Amino acid sequence: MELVMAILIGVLFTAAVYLILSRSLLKIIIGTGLLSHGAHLLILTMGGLGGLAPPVISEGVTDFADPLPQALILTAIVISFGVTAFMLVMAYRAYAVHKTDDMNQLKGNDEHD
Amino acid sequence: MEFVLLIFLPIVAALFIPLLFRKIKGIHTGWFVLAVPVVLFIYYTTFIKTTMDGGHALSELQWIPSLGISFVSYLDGLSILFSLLITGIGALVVLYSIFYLDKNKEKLGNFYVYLLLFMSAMLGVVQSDNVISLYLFWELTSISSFLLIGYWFTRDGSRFGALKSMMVTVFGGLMMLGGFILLGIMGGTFSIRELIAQSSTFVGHEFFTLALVLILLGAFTKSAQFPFYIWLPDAMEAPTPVSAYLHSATMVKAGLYLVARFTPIFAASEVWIWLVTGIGLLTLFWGSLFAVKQTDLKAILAFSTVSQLGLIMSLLGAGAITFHVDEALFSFAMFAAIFHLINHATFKGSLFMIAGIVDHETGTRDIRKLGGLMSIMPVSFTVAFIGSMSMAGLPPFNGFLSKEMFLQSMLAIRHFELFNFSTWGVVFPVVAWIASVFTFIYSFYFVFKTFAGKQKIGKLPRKPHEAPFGMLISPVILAMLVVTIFFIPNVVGKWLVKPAVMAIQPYQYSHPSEVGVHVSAWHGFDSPELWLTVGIVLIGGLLYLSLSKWQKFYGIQPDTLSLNALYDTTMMFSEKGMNRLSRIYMTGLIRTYLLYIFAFLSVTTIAMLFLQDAFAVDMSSFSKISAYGLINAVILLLAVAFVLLSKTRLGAIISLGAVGYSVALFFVIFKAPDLALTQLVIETVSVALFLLAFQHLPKLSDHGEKKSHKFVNAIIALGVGVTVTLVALSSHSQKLVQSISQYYKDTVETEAGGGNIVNVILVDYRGFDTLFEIAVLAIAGIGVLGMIKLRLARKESSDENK
Amino acid sequence: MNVTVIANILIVTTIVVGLIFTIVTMIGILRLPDVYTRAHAASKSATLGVLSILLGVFFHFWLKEGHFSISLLLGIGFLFITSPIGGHLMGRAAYMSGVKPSELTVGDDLKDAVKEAKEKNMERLKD
Amino acid sequence: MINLPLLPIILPFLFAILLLFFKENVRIQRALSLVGVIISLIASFFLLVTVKSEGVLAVTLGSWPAPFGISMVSDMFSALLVTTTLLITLFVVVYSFTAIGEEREKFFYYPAILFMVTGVNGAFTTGDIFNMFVFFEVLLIASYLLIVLGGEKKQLRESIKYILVNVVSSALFVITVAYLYSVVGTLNMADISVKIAEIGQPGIITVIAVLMLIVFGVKGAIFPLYFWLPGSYSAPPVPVLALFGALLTKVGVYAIMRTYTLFFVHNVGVTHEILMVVSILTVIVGCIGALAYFDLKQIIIYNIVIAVGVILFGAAQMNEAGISGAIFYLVHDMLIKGALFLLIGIIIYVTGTSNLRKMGGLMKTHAPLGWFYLIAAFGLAGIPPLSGFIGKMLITQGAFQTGNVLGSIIILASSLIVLLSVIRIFIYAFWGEPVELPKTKRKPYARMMLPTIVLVVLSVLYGVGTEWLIPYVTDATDVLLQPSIYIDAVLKE
Amino acid sequence: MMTFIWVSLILVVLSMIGIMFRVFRGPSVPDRLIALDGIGVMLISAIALISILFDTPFFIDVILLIAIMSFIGTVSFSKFIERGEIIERDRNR
Amino acid sequence: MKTNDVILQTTTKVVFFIIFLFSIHIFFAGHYTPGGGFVGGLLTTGAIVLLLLAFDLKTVQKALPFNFTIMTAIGLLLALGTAAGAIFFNVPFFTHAFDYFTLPLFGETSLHTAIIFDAGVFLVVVGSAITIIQSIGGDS
Repeated sequence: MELVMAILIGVLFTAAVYLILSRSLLKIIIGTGLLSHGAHLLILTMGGLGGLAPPVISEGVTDFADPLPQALILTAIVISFGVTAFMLVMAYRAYAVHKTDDMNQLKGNDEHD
Repeated sequence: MEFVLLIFLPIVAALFIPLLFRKIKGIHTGWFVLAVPVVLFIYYTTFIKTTMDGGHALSELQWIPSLGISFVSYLDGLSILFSLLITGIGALVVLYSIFYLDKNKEKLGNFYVYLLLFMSAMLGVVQSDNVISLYLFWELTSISSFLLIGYWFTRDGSRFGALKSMMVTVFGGLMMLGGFILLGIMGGTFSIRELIAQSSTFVGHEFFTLALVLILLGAFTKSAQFPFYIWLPDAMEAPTPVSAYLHSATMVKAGLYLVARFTPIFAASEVWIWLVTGIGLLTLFWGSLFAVKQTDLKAILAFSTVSQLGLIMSLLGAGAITFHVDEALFSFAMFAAIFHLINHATFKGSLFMIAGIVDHETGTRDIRKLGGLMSIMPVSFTVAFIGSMSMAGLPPFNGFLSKEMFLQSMLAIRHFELFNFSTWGVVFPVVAWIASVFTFIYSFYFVFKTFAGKQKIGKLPRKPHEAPFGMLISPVILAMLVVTIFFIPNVVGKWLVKPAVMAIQPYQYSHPSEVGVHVSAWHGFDSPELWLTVGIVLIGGLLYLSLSKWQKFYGIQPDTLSLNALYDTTMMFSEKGMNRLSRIYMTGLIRTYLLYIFAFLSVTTIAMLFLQDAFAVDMSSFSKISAYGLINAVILLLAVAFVLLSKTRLGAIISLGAVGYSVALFFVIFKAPDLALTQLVIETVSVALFLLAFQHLPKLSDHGEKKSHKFVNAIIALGVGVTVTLVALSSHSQKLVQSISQYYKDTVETEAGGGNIVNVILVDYRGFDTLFEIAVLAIAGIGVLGMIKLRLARKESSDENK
Repeated sequence: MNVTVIANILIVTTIVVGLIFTIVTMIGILRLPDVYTRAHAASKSATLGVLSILLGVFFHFWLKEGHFSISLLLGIGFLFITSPIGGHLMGRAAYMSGVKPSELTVGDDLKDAVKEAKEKNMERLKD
Repeated sequence: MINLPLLPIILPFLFAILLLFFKENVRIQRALSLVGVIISLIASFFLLVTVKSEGVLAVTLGSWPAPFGISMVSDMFSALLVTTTLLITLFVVVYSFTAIGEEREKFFYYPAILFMVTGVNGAFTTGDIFNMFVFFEVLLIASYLLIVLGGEKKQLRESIKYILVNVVSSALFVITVAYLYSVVGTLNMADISVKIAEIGQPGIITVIAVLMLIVFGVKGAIFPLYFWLPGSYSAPPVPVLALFGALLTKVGVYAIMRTYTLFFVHNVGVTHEILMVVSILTVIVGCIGALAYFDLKQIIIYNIVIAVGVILFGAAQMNEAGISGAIFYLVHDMLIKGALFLLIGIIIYVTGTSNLRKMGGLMKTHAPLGWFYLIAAFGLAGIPPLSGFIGKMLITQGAFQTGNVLGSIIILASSLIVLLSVIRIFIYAFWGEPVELPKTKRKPYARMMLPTIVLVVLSVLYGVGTEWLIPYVTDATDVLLQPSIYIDAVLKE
Repeated sequence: MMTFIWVSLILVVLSMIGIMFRVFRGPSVPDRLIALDGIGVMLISAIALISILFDTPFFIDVILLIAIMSFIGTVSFSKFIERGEIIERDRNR
Repeated sequence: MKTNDVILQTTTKVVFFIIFLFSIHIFFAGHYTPGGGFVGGLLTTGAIVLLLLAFDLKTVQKALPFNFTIMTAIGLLLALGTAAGAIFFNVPFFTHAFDYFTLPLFGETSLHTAIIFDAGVFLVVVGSAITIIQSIGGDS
């Protein structure tokens, strides 16, 4: 299963990076969304997928899934939620001020004069 | 008394100068300043007695003892000689400046602060026994020189010259620091004395030659040697007292001091002798050649200084030969070097002051506008004449003596048999002689074009008259010294020169009196140097008279090919060129920047993966593929494809939501109920947020992105994807250590009092993560509030209108 | 005939019913001609399908594992309330956003109602 | 006081939370944030002294044994950085009273600063790699808030780039931690070090090392990952810029130094060679940038890049001189960058522009500003006895000792470029013919000068008083060079 | 018994994939939405069945959650489609 | 245009409470079964979002008259306070305490300081999520 997941994560990253490199601010934001999904699945995969039961103590269960990656993912999910929300608002404020979501028009001259 | 503190006396005095300048308007601030060098001069003369006996005095002030860095005032013959020059000439220059600079028009406060700063720095350079503090003072001289050159900072020339001198000398200083550090590594100490003591062990060390070259870079830049001399002519923008002090008598000699000081360590090296002698001679030749081209009085003097510094440098190089050959033939080169150093300080100082007087009284320094001032300014003329003739190397002036010795040393080099000198040695006297001819020419050129010939008073901006008495005191004193030294060279030699020579060549002498050099003006008719001098006078005189005929040949050299042009181009390149260069890759587009990052990431990581043999896929460690997992993977893939392909923003959000939900399903499949719950809720709230925000955003569009761009994007994206996958497989296949999570499973009930391990990890084992993760959420919340409510964009006019 | 067998029969029956409805939903969504008819399929038969399956699962946990799951019941109730409303909202949204009904549709009463409302609105804006 | 290492993190955090209650009251905002920073600073000094006397302090939160809970570790290195961070924050906060404007003060400016400091100090102190990620996120999101606060056109434009690059690097951070966890099965940094030593750093760990370099390199602005920095940093107002310039990149540098001395020390020939090459390239591109611009902010910003290169070059040497030089230079750079940014902030306030070509002759009207600028500039260029010298000297010494001659000479030569770039500001802005200045009030100028001057003086003292600092830096170097000290302190039970 | 659940699960998932076709086909956005809503409902069934398969009650909360979330999602999407703005500031204006 | 949302609004009133109760349940269940402060908080957020969808900002503000920024701050204080309580006992930060009690009605229950921490999490999640949604929704 790890093989499948690794390839899947690769696809998620590919799609995310492709979107992030595009010119439309909207696509970029969607790309970051995919990026964080990929990262979260990766943590889970890296912990190993072989666990037989959820990591909750109940009678007669001994083979748990690795709880630590799950805790890490939970933290990461919440953080990326906050950041995505922030970014979303930043994007639409930028659009409101600059009247465009084209990254080529949002380029700075990086103060080259 | 800890006389090391005296190094700082000028700086301490400088602290009071602005106050004195502001409070006491009636008296020229210079009078207060004058006391400092005078006191110091008198104090340092008391050491002559010690050094004459080959002794030295030592005083130490710790700075960073842990790293072996301290301020050490180490007074031996060489240091005392320089200290006396610095304070002596310093006193005269301050005296001169009192009349040169108007107390009402000039910002004397600043001027004297810089000057005193310089004085401290210079004393520090010549007295420091610790290379690091030597470097400290070295840079301080560069800085104070920068400030002094830029004293009239509204003039373009001043700023240009200040920057140029600082760039060149600081560059040299930094390289020198590198050399010092290498010495420190080789010898395990920063003390010059200790380094010298163990210098024999350095030869053959891998850093030896490198250290040598680096230190020489420092010396050459400071002493305006070829090709670094270019800063010196531009430094003439400084007020004349400064030129006289820094740029002829003292600061430029710091490089010579350095070479002299490190001779005992490096003399063993062939490279040292070749570089010091060769570059010195080349500089001598070059400087004298181009001095004749100049039309500005101070520029002539600047080039002549360059040339004379080259002369002394070559002598120092020749003097190092004694390390290899113990023959009397070479023994006086070092003596000649030190002797000429003193002489040069006297005659060049006076000449600079005269140039300043001419400038001050006529309003110009352009030699084409000057002429016939002899009758109007007789005293100035006399001083200028004495100085020039000494510079040209004619009797009865001190320059003659040292020039003779110089020629003698250059002739002697022919007889040196090591390091290929037997083949190339003959070049040295020839070049030296030609350079001396030009020296003769520019000396005459300087004094006679200014003071003899027709008067062109009409062309002068001001009506000339003799300088005031006060301004003449210093040049006259110096001129008198020029003459006096000619008659008592051996007294000077005994008191000052020989102790210095001994300090430079400790491996040869144990007492100054052992330096077996006796200076005399007359060596008999059979001495070759006499005939060389006669030749110089004859050929030089001839060439001087026909000067107008051949001076125009200097025009052949195009301006673009000069070293100055090189510097200008470099500086231009550093502004415009770098700007253009940086524009190429700093596009301001985030896509470009991310392309760099992603490309670097995938290329390096994949390369490392295979170079380090880290790629491994171990199927046995993988859990078996489940059908629902596979189906869900297909669903996820489809959703991702739909995200990529969707043409509408709603479609994109829906499919992003679908991705999120299938991720949640994965969490279900892989037994992570907490994650599934959280992911589901977050996904929904996110979708709501997206919908909320998208009402403010435009329709989805790729803005006509080019196919080629899309292709590049796709390649890079694929690269990142492959990287992530490969590393994931490899690291999962190499689970080399048991995970720590067993502990959580064992203790969650007994010690943490919970059942849901993930939740207990979140609030207990790793609660700290959670505490700050909610902080992130909280900041995001207030951030969004701030972003939406605070809009300064409305207020500002707009920064885009430029 | 012990409890387990009865439970099994109960579970299997409900789940099979649910499955049938689910498959019908799929066919409906794929085959029906326009949004409104598909919405009908999705909201009604799908709800029924899921309710049955959930009931089956509820029985499974209750009767076989002895776990009387309140949240499952709550879920059944919740779905029962909300699913039709969701269908209603989507249908309305579709109509308002201008999706045309299939040509087979016999009558469109809402068209007139909306038109009337719009006219009223325009009048109000005029005042 | 077992929780001492936590105080410099928790106290700013506490005060940041308290400030949220008084959003509209500017006076309380100022007072509380000042008090908060001062108290934290006192705590950090106390921490510094304790670490000096008792060695590495480690506390594992929640009383759990070490690799299982989150450990917070104050060694001398982190204690020094924590103290410097708070010191700079103090000055920036005081400076902000006049410089930032009441609108921003009313919209969470001070809480954001304190949150950011929390994140920075947390990242410096934490002994857990995932916890470091969390602190990175805290400081990043606070910095997002600071960079965009005000919503000016340029701010919005540039902050999108900033946030995007950092989101990408955060994702990379997460996956790198995941890889590491997969291989060594632990998150505690000391434990990771032990485990890596046990398995002898196989190839996969080296790959992860490179990934870590990239992750932290994006934040620390090394070549070729720094490109986002100049544009983004030029957007926010000067006090924010000062804070960013002094602190944020340094966190990345700290993380690289920490991981490259604690984890990846068994294949130095590869990992540190890469680090060294990259750092030299960083210095070079930084130099190009520092020369290419005629904008005050940009010039100093590119000097951040140069400094990062220099520090990492020192760290890559892995010998005593190199590392202690890097530490000296790191602290120096934080102080001097803070001072320089505050100074150019005043220049911009006085002249109303950041374009060098539109300035001139300030020396006639604002002489003290000029002198303090000059001192700071020389300090930046490493002129002795000012603050930058000793670090640069030790770094060069370390590099020579390992035989990296070319690199050392490039580092030395870079000082010249640094000097040229900052002196150019001096020559254009302070020398030359005076230009007409927009009318500004004198009082804010004086109020802004006060913290700036103190900071410059501090940096001078840092250079002159090097001897007093050496015991501290030596301790820090020892911990970095001998991971066992760190490990023993954390895993003592 | 387990086989029965297995088969049911496969059937449910197959239905999901069938509906997925409608999501891609459209043609209108509401079409896709309705199809998605259907998927959401089937997801609930699937997870219910999975809980039996995995023999754990811990996913049951997920079921209710999906129901809630899909409801909120449906409401917000339909409001977005209908009005373009999903949260109004003041309706009575 | 004024729209007729009677059906939605009526159900929402009911559904809101179902969701809210469920979120409370999940919040308290967290320590032993899946759930916890995050999910609980987010669910409550979802409930409030539903209210916002069905009604409008003004109405909801009237119905739930909280300052959500302050709520965030309180949540943070609560969480920090729980963690920092350890400082007064000079044990490492974040040392939780728990014990088992037998309470009437609930049977044996464990009282755990972590629950206070989780309550902080809950408040912060609700506070900041609603702050974000309100700000965006209130933006013109």
